[in-house]
Amino acid sequence: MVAILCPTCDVGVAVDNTVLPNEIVMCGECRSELEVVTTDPIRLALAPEIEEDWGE
Amino acid sequence: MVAILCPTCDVGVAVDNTVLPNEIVMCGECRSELEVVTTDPIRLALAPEIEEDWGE
Amino acid sequence: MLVVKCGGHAEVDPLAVCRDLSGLVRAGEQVVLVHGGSAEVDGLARRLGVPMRRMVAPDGVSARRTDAATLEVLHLALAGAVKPRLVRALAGAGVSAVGLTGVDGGLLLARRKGTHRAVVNGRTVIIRGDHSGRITAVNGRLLRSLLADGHVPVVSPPALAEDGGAVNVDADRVAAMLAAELRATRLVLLTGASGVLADPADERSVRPTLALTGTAGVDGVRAGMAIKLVAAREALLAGVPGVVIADGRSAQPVSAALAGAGTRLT
Amino acid sequence: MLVVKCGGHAEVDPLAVCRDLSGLVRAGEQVVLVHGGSAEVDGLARRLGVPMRRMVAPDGVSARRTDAATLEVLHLALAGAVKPRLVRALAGAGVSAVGLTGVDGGLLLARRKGTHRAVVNGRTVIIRGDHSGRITAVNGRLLRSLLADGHVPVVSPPALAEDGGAVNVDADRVAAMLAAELRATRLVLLTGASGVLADPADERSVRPTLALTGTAGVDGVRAGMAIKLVAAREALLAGVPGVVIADGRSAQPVSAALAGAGTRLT
Ligand SMILES: [Zn+2]
Ligand SMILES: [Zn+2]
Repeated sequence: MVAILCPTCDVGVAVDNTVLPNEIVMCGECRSELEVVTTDPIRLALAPEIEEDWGE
Repeated sequence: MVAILCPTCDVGVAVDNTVLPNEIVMCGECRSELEVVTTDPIRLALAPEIEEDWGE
Repeated sequence: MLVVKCGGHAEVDPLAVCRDLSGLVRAGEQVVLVHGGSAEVDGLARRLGVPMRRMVAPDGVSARRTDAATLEVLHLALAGAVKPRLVRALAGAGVSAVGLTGVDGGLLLARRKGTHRAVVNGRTVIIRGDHSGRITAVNGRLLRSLLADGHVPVVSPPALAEDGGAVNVDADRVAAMLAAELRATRLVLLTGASGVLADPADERSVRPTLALTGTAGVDGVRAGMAIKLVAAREALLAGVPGVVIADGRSAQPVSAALAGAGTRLT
Repeated sequence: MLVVKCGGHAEVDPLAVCRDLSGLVRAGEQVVLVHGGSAEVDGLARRLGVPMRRMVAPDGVSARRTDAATLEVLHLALAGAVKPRLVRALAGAGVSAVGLTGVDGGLLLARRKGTHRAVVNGRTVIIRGDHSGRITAVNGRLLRSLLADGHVPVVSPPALAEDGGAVNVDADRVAAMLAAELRATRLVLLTGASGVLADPADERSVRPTLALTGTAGVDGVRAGMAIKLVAAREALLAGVPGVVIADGRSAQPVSAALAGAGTRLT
């Protein structure tokens, strides 16, 4: 478990070391959805918004 | 070499024993084009007419 | 004006659908046939050694993962195998049919989806670069022109993206969009079941009608049916008065649906 | 009205052809693009493990042996890969294109060839069951309707046989038939050479004109060119005034052909 600063609110987010690239984690402070953009070192960015549907 | 009756003119046509199924042989008497329809025994029939071209 | 969606369920007989449609066309009905072909896409992918993958969204809905190789196989199978078979079957039944993908004449324009969320080993991850999209516009003029000349347009994915590439789109929703654009009176979505079932395990539990009110989902339906219900709702909201989900496995599946078989959506 | 056939030959750049055509379309020309795609057919056949065979006629002309598996691959490759690429390339150049095989709307009707003669190990044998045919009718109305609406039809084999099946036909002769039916003023057959060469080994020996008089063949041409000359003769006899065989490898191959490059047939 490491603490990474949330790019939205600057508060530390607890992230598991086994996190996957592109995995979504949530900031407990501001509830932002964050994407793991690199895992070594772990870096977070605001996740793209959800698209409403999938197509086939 | 065997002699098979030509279906057009009824004269014997000399056909090689190594003839292929569907091979074309010509009757020396009436000049008909004949198709080998079976090889064991060898049987001959009048060959279909030539179509003028091939497509692709 | 009638829009019919058939296939990809392997059990739907496309020849029966085409024979049935030919009778309706001869009776003066204008018809657009929309098709998918998941079984053929998967079969061709196996022959070509292209792995097909699905992704599961956080809400449990599963979708085809359309990477570049998958898109190529999808285009080959739909435009080069499924569509010609339907066009030939219609021609054999005396009806002139013209096959089109969404790329032809800009028939289906789509916005490429930027990202997807999928669940991998219990974790939600972002997936980028999927060749799938959402339809943003339909070229109704091309279809009306073909219909006016007496042809049955036979339409399938892919659609044309803004960047000039092709993207996969959902064929049920294509049918709904076309029905709306053409102001069709009826949209028939054929499936491999007797309709929307109250109990998925009981084929005889067909709901004769189903109200798609508001945005709430319908419980107890499998994923393929859930997307059909989304398409049905879109058509209803766009003003298509008669929307039916019906059995594609019968001898005259479209006539049966128009006569009341299956589930009428309201 | 202009009919262009592009090959077939791997060295012709379809994107350059499409960009060039888009300029002509914007200048007000009506254009039909006909295509083959032997290289793509052979490539897909290899990937699918379907053996491609050729047969050699008693006169030395070689042709594709089209058994059922070959016909399936041909339909997949032409309708599912080559044609969509051309349609997308035209769309990307700002031109609306609609892809059609001869099966769509009965565009190309063909008589199935009953038998072929081929030379096997020096012996002439009859081959039956080949899925190839000779075009007997063209649905010009469908093309005229699409042209009137501003689309470029993108046409290829197969054609529709009387028995409802698909049959392979020669794409150069398709182009000639369409040019005749549409009363095109010009037919451009693009190839992987600078034109008809006086010396096949010398690229610079292009004949500026070539008279196709009577039924005599032209000496010293390779097989692919011989079929182009048959197609050219058919178009000329049907009243198409300008028939050119030109280089498909240049940056603006159609404009160059219209400006005098290649071999003009008379
Ligand atoms: Zn935060
Ligand atoms: Zn004789």
